[in-house]
This record gives sequence, structure tokens and C-alpha cells, in this order.
Amino acid sequence: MIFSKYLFFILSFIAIYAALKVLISKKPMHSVLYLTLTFFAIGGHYILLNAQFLAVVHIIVYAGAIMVLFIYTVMLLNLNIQGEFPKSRLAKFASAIAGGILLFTLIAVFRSYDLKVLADPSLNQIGLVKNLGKILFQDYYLPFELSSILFLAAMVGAVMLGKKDIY
Amino acid sequence: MFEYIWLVPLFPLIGFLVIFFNFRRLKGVTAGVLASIMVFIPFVISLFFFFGLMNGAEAKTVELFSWISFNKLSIPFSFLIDRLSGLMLLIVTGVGFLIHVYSIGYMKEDAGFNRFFSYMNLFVFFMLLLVLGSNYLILFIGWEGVGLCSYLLIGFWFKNQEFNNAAKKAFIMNRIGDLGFLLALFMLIHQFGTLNFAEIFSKSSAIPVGTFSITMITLLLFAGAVGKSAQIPLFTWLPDAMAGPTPVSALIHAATMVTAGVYMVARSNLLFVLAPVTLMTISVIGIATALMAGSIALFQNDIKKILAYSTVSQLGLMFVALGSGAFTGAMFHLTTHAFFKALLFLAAGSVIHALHGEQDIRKMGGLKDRIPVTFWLFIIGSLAISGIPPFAGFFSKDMILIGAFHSGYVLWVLSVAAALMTAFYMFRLLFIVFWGKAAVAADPKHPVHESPKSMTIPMSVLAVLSIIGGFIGVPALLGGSDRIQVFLAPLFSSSEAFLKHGAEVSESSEILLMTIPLLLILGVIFLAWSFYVKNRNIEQEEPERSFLGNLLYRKFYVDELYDTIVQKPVAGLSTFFHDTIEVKVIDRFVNQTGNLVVWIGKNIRYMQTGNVGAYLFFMVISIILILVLNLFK
Amino acid sequence: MKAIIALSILAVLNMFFGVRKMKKVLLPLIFIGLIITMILNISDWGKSVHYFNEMFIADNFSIAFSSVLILIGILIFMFANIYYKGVERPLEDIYALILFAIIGGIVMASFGNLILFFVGLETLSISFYVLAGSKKFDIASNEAAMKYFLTGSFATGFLLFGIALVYGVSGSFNLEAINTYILGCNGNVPMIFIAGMLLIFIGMSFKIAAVPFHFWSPDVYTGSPTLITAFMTTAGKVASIAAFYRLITIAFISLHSELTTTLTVIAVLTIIVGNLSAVYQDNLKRMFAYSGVAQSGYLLMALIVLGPKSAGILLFFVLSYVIATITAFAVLMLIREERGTFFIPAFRGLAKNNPVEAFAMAIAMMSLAGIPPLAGFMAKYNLFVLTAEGGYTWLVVVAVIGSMISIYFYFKPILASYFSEGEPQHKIESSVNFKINILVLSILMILLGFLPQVIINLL
Amino acid sequence: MPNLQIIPLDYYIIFCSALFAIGVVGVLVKRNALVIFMSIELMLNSANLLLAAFSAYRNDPAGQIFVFFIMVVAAAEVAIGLALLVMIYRSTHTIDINVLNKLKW
Repeated sequence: MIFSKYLFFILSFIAIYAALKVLISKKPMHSVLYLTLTFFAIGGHYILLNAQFLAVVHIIVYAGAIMVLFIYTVMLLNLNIQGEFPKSRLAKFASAIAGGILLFTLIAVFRSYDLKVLADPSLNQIGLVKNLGKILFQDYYLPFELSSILFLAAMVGAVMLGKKDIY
Repeated sequence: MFEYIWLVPLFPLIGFLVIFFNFRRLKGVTAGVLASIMVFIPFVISLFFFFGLMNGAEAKTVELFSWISFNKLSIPFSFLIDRLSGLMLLIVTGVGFLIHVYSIGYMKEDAGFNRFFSYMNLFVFFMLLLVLGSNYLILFIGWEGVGLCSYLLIGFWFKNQEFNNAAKKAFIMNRIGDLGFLLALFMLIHQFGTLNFAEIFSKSSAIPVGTFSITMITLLLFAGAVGKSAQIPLFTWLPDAMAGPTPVSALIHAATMVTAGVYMVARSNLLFVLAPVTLMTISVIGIATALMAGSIALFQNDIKKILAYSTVSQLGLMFVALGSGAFTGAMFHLTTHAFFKALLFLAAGSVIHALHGEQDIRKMGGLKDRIPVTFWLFIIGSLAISGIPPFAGFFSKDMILIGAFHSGYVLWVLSVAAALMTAFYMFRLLFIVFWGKAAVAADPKHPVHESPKSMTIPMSVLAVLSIIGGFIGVPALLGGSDRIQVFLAPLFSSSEAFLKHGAEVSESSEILLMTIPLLLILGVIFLAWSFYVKNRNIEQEEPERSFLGNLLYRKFYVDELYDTIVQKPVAGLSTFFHDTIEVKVIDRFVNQTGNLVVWIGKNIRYMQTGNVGAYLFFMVISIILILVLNLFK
Repeated sequence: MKAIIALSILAVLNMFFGVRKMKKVLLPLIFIGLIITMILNISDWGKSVHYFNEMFIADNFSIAFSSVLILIGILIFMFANIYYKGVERPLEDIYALILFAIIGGIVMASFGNLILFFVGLETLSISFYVLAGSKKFDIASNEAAMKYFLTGSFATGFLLFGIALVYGVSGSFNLEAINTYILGCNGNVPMIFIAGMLLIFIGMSFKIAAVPFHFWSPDVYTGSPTLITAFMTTAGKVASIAAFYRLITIAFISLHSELTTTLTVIAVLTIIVGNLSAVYQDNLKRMFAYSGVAQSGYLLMALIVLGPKSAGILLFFVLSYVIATITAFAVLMLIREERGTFFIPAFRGLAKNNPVEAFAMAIAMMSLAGIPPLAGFMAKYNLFVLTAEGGYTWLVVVAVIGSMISIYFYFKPILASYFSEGEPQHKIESSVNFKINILVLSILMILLGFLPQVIINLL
Repeated sequence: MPNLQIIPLDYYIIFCSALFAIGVVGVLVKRNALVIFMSIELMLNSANLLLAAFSAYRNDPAGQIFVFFIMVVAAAEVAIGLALLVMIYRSTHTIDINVLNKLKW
């Protein structure tokens, strides 16, 4: 299983590198593409965790739907030619420091506690569609139904914002 | 019969609602008559109650409905009718009714006639709530309510910006006091777990004298009283409050609302006697207020301002009485003061009415023969307030002075000085206004006229009360039976034990204590007479003269002597108190507090930069702070 | 539960009629629907039903707060025709979003599981984002929506991370199970769990606009369409505080003592900053935004001292706040419609020409300021007593000082309408219906001031 | 019996924290609303992965269900966010968040 450890590091490296590139890139289109790369890497992590269903949904929803929406917006508004809106160096520096402190705080918190590993993810079957589906439609039926209301709200909202009436 | 006590506040409330919601529809004096009736009925009921109490009916708490109840704390909406509230009830409804009637005549031509009466009825309602409440919360609600009405009525003629400012000032100052009151309430809950008078007072008897928490509670309660009853340092709103119509000044700023502080302290006497420090503070603040306001009143020229400062001064005397443990004396003076100060205000209103709004006494004069009824009424009021026997003020002031004497000679001497000032400024006012020549030529278009019957009759009733009102408290020395002392004894007797008295006053020294001030007062009246009638020495706005010129101008050497030895220093002091202490220090302090808040408000809003990036950054910083501070202790 | 189903059907029906351009049917339909919803909602009173594997708990607390939310809906739709006076379109989408937001709010008041909590929260938030921007060609509305969205989804990120941590340690999303886990730790709760809990609380503090997470609220409330502002300040606050209360009392009750310091500091800051910032505002809408921040501070006080009565007091506070705020906003909308401004001078001489409106406004403002004997006073009073009993005297002192300051700005419109000099503005025509509505609300505010026990003892 | 072969859970936590922090820094550092959205998506994704990891190591499916719901919400949020972005663009012709400064003080 050494292989999976290597895979973890490779995927993590790709994800973090791409995530940083999202921030560093000057053109929105590049950011979008790097973000897609990050999403693929995270999808890889899901597979590594034996969560196949999530991996598939993740790729479909994020890479397939959300990123397409982003790309669409970039092209629709022709954002690539707008270029950067640079923040002052001080603001950038302060932000990086703040993020760094946040990271250290979180890691320090985690380090203080020995998380118990109860199961080997490569062996359990919970991530399979069959298992998840059963639970989703038994125990988590109500939030599932409610998420349809959420989608309806989002849909109505998006349509309303797109229309050209005053109200 | 006390079960029907809820009828008493109900009528003014109905009156308020009816007038308020129909104030376009009611024509003529309907609203005034209606409002007066709505105060008269409670008055009649109160009379019944009062006689019931006189005949020994037991005090009773009437619970209307359960209002707030926690597991431990329960505050019913209930009224307490006992001898103290019975007396107050009578004053509020009785004097209130007379002033309502008077206002019908006084306000007749005002466009806001209906609005005025709706506020007046609302005021009476809240005042009754204040007086009748059986716990501090209802008292507080009444307390806030009368404050609100006072605010509405001071700003009644809101077209004038100055009046508006006066209203605002009254409001802010009262708020400062109320803050103390409110904190006292929370401390009371903390200490006793209840706000009911009966429970608190029964529990308080177990507490030793001088505990810190009781001292704090009483000091905070007193802070509330300072705001409401216009004592140092929160007294400056009352003179400014004279911007309102005169009946308002009579009802709210002389007879009832401003005495609420005195009532509250008297009601809580069992708490206050447990805190000697507070009692001393009350005495000191009371006497300081009495002297300061009295000396300011000496040389004011606005008729209503003089009366206002006089009210502040008399309230100071009442607090002196409270501070020295003479609770009966304070309540007695409160009662008689309600009569004669209301009378004086109404009479002043009548003068103003006769002169079509003139308030500067230097422009008056010689009104003696032109408005004789008002003149005689004014004389009665002045004699009563100055403490000339057998008028009401004599007896009540005597009781206060004896109370002060028990606390020490110094307090007594200072109280007598305050009483002397009272006599001087009242007679100065009287002589300037009614004697001498008319300062303004009679305007043929607006002749000076006597007020209508609806105004003079209530005044006459008050005048009668000012004459005979004192007889409820004639001391044993003069062959009376001191009925008020006996009447209120059930309320104050248990606190007597806590007060340490000085030596018992012998009969002969009591006579001395009574006669010395009286003689001095008569002397002061004579002084005023020689100043303002004999020599007619009124500082008109005249050209500046050199000292030499002044000497030549004033031919009488005696005058000069008075001038330099008595008048100049006193006038200087008077100006100093008014211009420096009141205007510069206290007003400025109050204004600065307000300005500070506004200034902070103005600047703190710049935190809201409008930039989302900044908002997000603040959020992250706060999150990190919260995490770090909580996790790495 | 029944309420959610009824509301969903109502929203869909509403959109159906809207698409058919049957404008006249919409508002009556919604009224009837909301009243039916209210009845259905109350019919579960006292039963304490647990739905779907402890997902949704319809206990008295959740029913009471759901009823307040439905009441908000009724009041908002009552005044909707004033705000959207000249609009031709049926506006079914805006109405539907308001209904969706109420559904989200009801879920937030009744969840028994963090998954449902999250879905409810997001239903509410997404509806709010869109509603804030519903005046599409008004740049202020655009800006409000964008600011709300950016800050809101950022806060959601933290909230989610917190939930993930809590789940990682305790192993469940069920509130009771989380509490069982904490009890099982015997006072030795791992730091990572506390970090997660704090992050959840930070997310909630954001939603109720507590300092220092309040920055979005003044801008969003100022920029949004006025009717929506009235809806968001009330519904958002009620739903969020209900959810916050549920989280604290069910899941994290055993760790409550760990939290009180943080909560107290936040409450104090919120009261001070909210009240002080409002002092200088002459724009009434913005003043309301800041004063709403201050009110959140008072709400937080109820979470600091948890007694048997704190739920009832919270309910009473929320109810009095809702009624007063919506009344004030109704008058404000009317004035804005006529005079085109939210600034104080627009109120000049209102008492003379529109006595009913001026009266209602005065009562509402006095209730918000806490002048006895109105509802707002009783609410604050009970809350302060509760806090004082819990031993937080200095917090009460701060709160009392805060409400003293608040009188200054709450009285500005009253002063302008009753006491200001200068030429009074012309009369504003308003329908009898409107007058009756605001009068009824004013009377309710007065009545509630005398009968706080009726509400407080419900819970 | 601990399996030495499997990836320690700590790794996932640290990785997710890093991703989360990068998202936060992205939100703070950027002025382009679109990139800020993307950074927020990063934050959500790190929470997702964390939940999935916890779920897998605890053998408890609830966490993965939650991830599913977060994806639902994220999709809805992005739809709304981009609609708002287009709306803003229509009126200001830019997606720089610093132009959103009309409402202040």
C-alpha cells in the first residue's frame, strides 16, 4: 500500500499547486482551468478514500457543471481582457499572514489530538452507490427533498436576476 | 371598597384615549370639560378612600393580574392603597382637577387645545400609576410615563426651537437619573428577589445598617429622584421646562411630577434608614440645592423662572427633611407646597394672561388695582410659601426645620437661610409686579383684564387650601394634634428606630425654633418692601455708570450700604450660580456627554468602509482572534 | 413539517398563477395559504413530533418560532402592495422567494441534525441573496446583493469547516448524539472539537450580524429594496437566533460555560457598536440596519444566561422586535413612496397630516427603544432581569446604557413628526386598509406590553 | 488493529487545512469577484474532502451524505453568484469588488 501513499502525495501536490496557481494567475481563464485541475485532484482523493460515488458526483458537478458555468461567464462577459485588479502590496502581505496564522492555528489544534482511526478506508464499502443510496433515501430523505426546494429557489432566483424587468 | 381602586387610573386613561382619537372632531371646550370630568371622578373616589383610611381602614394590595413571573421572581400588576398613596392620590386628583378646570380658560384660544388635554389626562394616568403601584416596576413605568408626558407638554408649542431644546434637555437629564433607578431595580432583584414593596421592606428589616449593597441601592434610587425632582446636579432642566404652558408648569413642574422623587424616597423609607451614608448625601444635596436655587431666584426677572427656581429650592428643603429622617415633614411640605405653588403658578399664569404673554417682571407693575382677584390670590400664595402663620407653609416648614435641627445646628441654620431667601424673592416678585407704576403704557387694543371665572375659581379653591391646608399638621405646642403625623405614623414609625436623634428638643427651645425664623422672615419681607416699594429699586436696563456717577445717582447712603454689603455679593453669588455653575458647568457637562456620544457615533461609522475586501479581512482577523484566545489559554 | 409542505405547495401554486399572469389572485392566495400554514403549524402544538429519524423536531420551541416566521410572512405580504405599487408584473418570483426563505427559516428553527440545519440555512441565505438584488437596475441593490453573497458564502465556508471538525471528532450530525459525545468526554473535550464548535458559532454570529461579523448588514440592509430589508432583518434574525439557540441548548449545552466569555464579549461589542453607529445616521433605513445590529446583541444576551424561561423571553423579544420593525418599515415605505427619501426631514409634520401613521411610527420606535409600558420595554426588561439573575450585572449595565443611547436615534423620527418646526410637508394619501393594519399592530405592541406572561409562559 | 499501510488521517487534515487556508487567502487577496468565488469553492471543497475523509475513517456514511448536500448547495450558490455577477457587470461593466463602495458609513 505504499503506492497509495505516493498517490496521496502526488494528488495533494497537484491540488495545492493548482490552488496556488488559481490565485497567482493574472487571467481569469487560467484561474478557472487551474481550479478544474484542483477539482480533478480532489476527485482522485475521493477515489483514494474509496468513495467512488462522491468521486463521480464531484467530477460531474464541479468539473462538469460548476466549472462550465465559470468558463461560460468568463467568455460571456469577456473577462479575460479586463486583466487584474491589483491589491496593494501591504494588503497582499497582510492577507498572506492572516491565512498563514489561520493555517498554523488549525494545524496546532489538530496536532494536539490523536484522532482515532476506526476503519481502513480501502476496505469499507460505505462509499458505494448502493450503500449511500439506501441511507440517503431512508435516513436522509427529508434533507434530500428539501434540497429540491433549495434548487427551486436558486433556479427562480437565477431566472429572475437574468430578466430585464426593473423588479 | 378598595377593590375598585383600578377605577381611579382608568378614567384618565379613557379620557386620554377618547380625546386623542377624536382630536379633530371635538369642538370648542368639549375636550377640556371631558378631561376635567375624567379627573374629577377619580378625585371623588379618592375622597372616599381617603376617609376610609382616616377611619382606620387597613392598607390593601389589590392584584389585578399576574404580570411577570419567573420561577423565583414574580411581579403582579397590583395597586397598593395605604395612607401614603391615599394622600398622594388626593393631591394628584384634587390639584389635577383644579388645574384642568383652570386650563379650560387658559388654553381656550390655543390651536392645540384638544391635544393639550389628551396629554394632560395621560399625565394624570401615569402619575396615578406611579403613586398606586405596589412594586418598583409599576412605579418605574409611571415614572417613565410622567417623564414622557412632561416632555410632550414642555415641547407643546413646538414651533419654537428653544422650547424644543428645553424639552430635549429635560428628557436627557431625566434619563440620566432613570439609569440610576433602573440599575437600582436590578440590584433590588438581585438582593431581594422581588420588587414588591411589602416583601422588600419586610426582608430589609433583617439587614444590618450600613451594608454596602443597600447603600448602593439607595444611592442609585436617589439618583433617580435627583433627576426627577431636579436636584443638584440635574436641576437645570426644570427652569428651562417653563417653556411649556403655565398650567403644565403648575401641575407637572410644581405640584405632582417633580415631587415623585420625594414620594419614592418616603415610600422606601425603610431602605433608606438602613443607609446612613445615603441619608447624609440626601441632606447635603438637598440643602445645597435649596440654597443655590434660592439664591439664583433672588435676581431673576422672568416670573415663571423665579417660581421654577423656587420650586427647586422647596424640593431641596423636602430632601433635607428626608435626609434628616423627618419623612412626615417632607410629605407634609409636599402637600402644602402642592397647594400654594400650584396657586402661585396659576396666579402667575393669570398675570401673564392679563398682560398677553409678558413674562418679564420689570415690564409689569401697578397691577394691584387692575387685576385685584389675582393680586389677592397671589398675596395668599406668597404668604403661604414664605411661612407666615397661619398659612399652610408655616406649619410644614416648621416641621422641616425642626427635623433639620435634630440633625444638627448647621443644617438648621442653612435651612433657615433658604427659607429667608424664599421670603425675599417671593415678596420681591410680589412688590415689583403689583405695586408701583405700570411699566408699560396700557395698550388700548389689548386692555389688561381680569381672568375669566373658570380660571379664578380653581385658584380661589387652591387659595383656601393654602390657608387651611396647614391645619392638618398643627404641632402640639400650638394646641394642635398634629394629625398628619398620626395619619402617616404606620408608614414611618418602624423606621424611627433606626434614626438616632440628638437631644430631645425642649418646649421652650421649640418656641425659639419657631419664632426666630418667623421674625427673620418678617424682617426680610420688610427689606424687600423697602427695596421695591418704598424706593422702587428695580434694575431696568439702564446705561452703564461709573462708580462715582452711581454714587451720585443713588442719593441714599443707606441704599449704597445695602447695595455693597448685601445686594452686590448676593447678586454676585446669584449670577455666579446661574451663569457659571448652571450654564457653564452643569449644562455643559450634560451637553458634552451628548456630544461625546454623537462624536463617537460619527467616527465609529467610518469602520464601515464600504469595501468588501476590508470586511472580509476584519472577519478573518476576528475569527483567528476568537480561535486563538479560546484554544490556547 | 406540515407547514413546510403547505408552504412549498403555496409557493408552487403562486408561481403557477404568476406565470398565467393572474396578478389579482396572487396576494389573496398567499394570505389564505399563509393562514392555513399557520393553523397547520399550530396544530402540532404540544405533541413534540420527531420526523424522519430525528431530522426534524416539531417541539413547542420550533413551532413557536415557526409561527413567528409565518407571521412575518403575513405582515410582509400585508405591506407588499404598498412597496410594489406601480409594478405591472405579477412578481410571483419575488413572492416565491420570500416563501422559500420562510421554509428555510422554519427548517432552521426545527432541525435535529446538522445536515438539515445546513440545508435550511442555505435555502434561507440563497433566497436572501437573490431578494437583496431583486431591484435589478438599482446599483445599490446590486451592490447589496453582491456584498451579501460574498461575505455570506465566505462565512458558510467557515461554518462548514466547523461542522466537519465537529463531525470528525464526535462522529455524528445528530444534535443529541453530539451532546452524548461531549458528556462521554468527562470534561476533557478535545481542542479540535472546540475549534469546530467555535467555527459554527462564528457562522451563526455572522448570520445574526453580531460584531465583529456585522459588517455586511448595514450595507446590505441599506441597499436592498425596503420591503426586502424589512423581511431580512426580521426573518433572518428570528431564524438564525432560533437555530443558534437550538445548537447551544441541545448540542453544546454541556460546553456552555466554555462559551460564555466569548459570547459575552461579542454581545457587549454588538450592543455598543450597533447603538453608537446608529446615533449619527440620518438615513432611517441605515439607522435601522445599525439598530438591528444592536438588537442582535440583546438577543445574544438570552444565549448567555440559559434559564428555564430564556426560550420564552427570547420568543417575546423576537415577537416584539418583529412587530415594531415591520410597522416602522411600513410607514417608512409609505413615506419613501411619496417623498422619495429615507432621511429624517421627510417626517416633518407627519403628525399633523397623517396622525395615524405618525402614531404608529411613534409607538413602534418607542417600543424598539424600550419605553415602558410597550412590548419592547417588557422584552428588554425581562431579558435584563434574566441576565442580572444569572450574575452578569455588568453586562446588564452595558445593555442599559446601550438602550439609553438608542433612545437618541429612535426618537429622531418622532421628534421630526411631532415637534419639528418649518413648513410641514403635504399630506400622504394612504388607504384605510393600511391605516387599520398599522393601528392594529400598534395596539398589539401596547397590549403585549401588558401581557408579556402570555407569550413568555408558552415555552 | 492499526494498519500501518494506510494513509494517516492527519495527512488529510493537514492537506485540507492547507487548501482551506489557500481559499481564505484567495478571498482576501483578490479583487476579481470571479476569482473570489473560485476561492470560496476551494474552501467548500476542502471541507468536503475533510468530511469524506472522516467518514471513510470512521466507517460512517453520514459524512459522505453531507458532502453530497454540500455539492448541491455549492451548485446552487454558484448559479446565484454568477447570476449576480452578470447583473453587476451589466450596471458597472466591471467585476472588481472595489467598485462596490457606494454603500458605506
